[in-house]
Amino acid sequence: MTPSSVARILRKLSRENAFYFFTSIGNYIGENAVSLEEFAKKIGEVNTKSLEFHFYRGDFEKWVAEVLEDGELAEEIKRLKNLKPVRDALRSQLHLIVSKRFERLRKEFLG
Amino acid sequence: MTPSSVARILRKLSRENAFYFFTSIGNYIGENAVSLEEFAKKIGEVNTKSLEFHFYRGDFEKWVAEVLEDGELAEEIKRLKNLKPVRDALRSQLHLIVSKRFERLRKEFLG
Amino acid sequence: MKLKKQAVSLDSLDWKILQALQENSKQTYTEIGRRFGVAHSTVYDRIKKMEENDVIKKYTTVVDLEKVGVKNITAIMTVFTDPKESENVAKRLSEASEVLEVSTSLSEELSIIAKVVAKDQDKLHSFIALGVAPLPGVLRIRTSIITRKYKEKELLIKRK
Amino acid sequence: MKLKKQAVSLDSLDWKILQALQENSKQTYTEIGRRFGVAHSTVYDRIKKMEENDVIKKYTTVVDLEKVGVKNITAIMTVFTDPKESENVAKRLSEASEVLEVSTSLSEELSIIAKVVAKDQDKLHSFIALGVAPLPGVLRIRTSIITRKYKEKELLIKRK
Repeated sequence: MTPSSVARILRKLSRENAFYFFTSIGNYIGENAVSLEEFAKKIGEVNTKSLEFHFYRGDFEKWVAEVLEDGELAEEIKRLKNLKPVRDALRSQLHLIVSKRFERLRKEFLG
Repeated sequence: MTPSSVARILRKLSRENAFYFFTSIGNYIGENAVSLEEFAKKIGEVNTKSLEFHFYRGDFEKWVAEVLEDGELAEEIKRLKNLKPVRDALRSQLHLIVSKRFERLRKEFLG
Repeated sequence: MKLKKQAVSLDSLDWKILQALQENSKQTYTEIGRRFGVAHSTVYDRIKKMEENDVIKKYTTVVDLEKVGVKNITAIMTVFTDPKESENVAKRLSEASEVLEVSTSLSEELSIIAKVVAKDQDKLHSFIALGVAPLPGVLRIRTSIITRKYKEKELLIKRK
Repeated sequence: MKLKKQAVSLDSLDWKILQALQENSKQTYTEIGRRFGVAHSTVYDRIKKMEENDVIKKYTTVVDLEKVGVKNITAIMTVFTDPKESENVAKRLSEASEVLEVSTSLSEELSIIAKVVAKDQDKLHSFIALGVAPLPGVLRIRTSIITRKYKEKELLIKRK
């Protein structure tokens, strides 16, 4: 990956582009993520109902692909669906994937 | 007091005549009392915000006077206002007045 | 026997006429016809048909009650009920003149949402305490009093 | 300069006319006059006056959109905001065509209540996730989707 595309994935987003956590249609819990780093952190914190809602709607992979522009991470999240994880299993696996990716990119960025 | 007026105060009320506990205008907490006995019990249980709301609106004394038809207890509740009790002080004093009254009437009723 | 609801199909002229009538129900057939380049008799026929099959429910007038000194308060009441009693509670609420709108709704929980008007906060509370809380199956009630209206309109008909 | 709102005073004939127009805005001056035993010119004068001082806001038509196959979903959205941003959020919501009604309200907490329509649940969610949650000052949103309407009417004018 080029340094500039890594920097792009790690950037801080505008309010409009943040990820907003809901628990069901129209029910926003007040938590959002404005960067990949914060996204990883919030996955560890928000309730699992919210994680299940977005995961099975495909919201996470869509946001990661279209807003963060990290196609690789989007693919990994999508593949996780095959395991059909729920509740804490979903949280830990999603958290692992996203935080690992963040750490790798950060190291790459710092050189 | 005549036995029949004691019995009347101690009777079980219809749903329409029960006391419904609110915390503010239009906010019903789901607790109600269908008798003096239950009224005493619920005063010990519902949150003090609800007690303050009804106490200072005069709802308790009104219900006791008009529905239970216990003028004496209504007067006692009304007099308590002079002390301007709030929170747990309100709960304990109100609870004392109402449960004492209930015990006295019950003894009178059982003879 | 309950009649099955079947969608009435409207053509683009019908939609235009409906939109015109929603904007101003007092326009004449001639005015509407001129606007869309058709004869007033055509407009008349289309409207009659839409009245007959109840696409047009009512011609009414929107009045500014505040301007004439009617100062009601409006509140949105959410009633949580035993699911078995939900329909009965909704029906009972619908009968009350204080209640303008009643719907059942689904969020994380089932509930009934109703718009209520009253002369003042005391009247509002009395209605809810004496008329709603005692209904069989009512579990809890949450009420929000409207402090300011920013927008209030019906769904505008868009031309198809 | 903002004009001070002053209540317009209506007499009992004005109220009767308003009530008649709310029932059916297409009644003629003659029909209304006959009903209340006054000349059609009197009815005309009264109505013109109430139109001029905006007591009468609009003549409109109530349409049964379901009958014509328009199957929107309606939701009641409660938006909790930073109190300082409440007015801005209410104004921004009012600008959206998906939003029919917006009010600020007071219960145990301050909030904004809005009625929203959308083609389906996905469109509803997108509107809220992309258009409402990101507004500055929005803290939480609670949405209830209407599953069935039991009653829906405007406040009926009562004769004074």
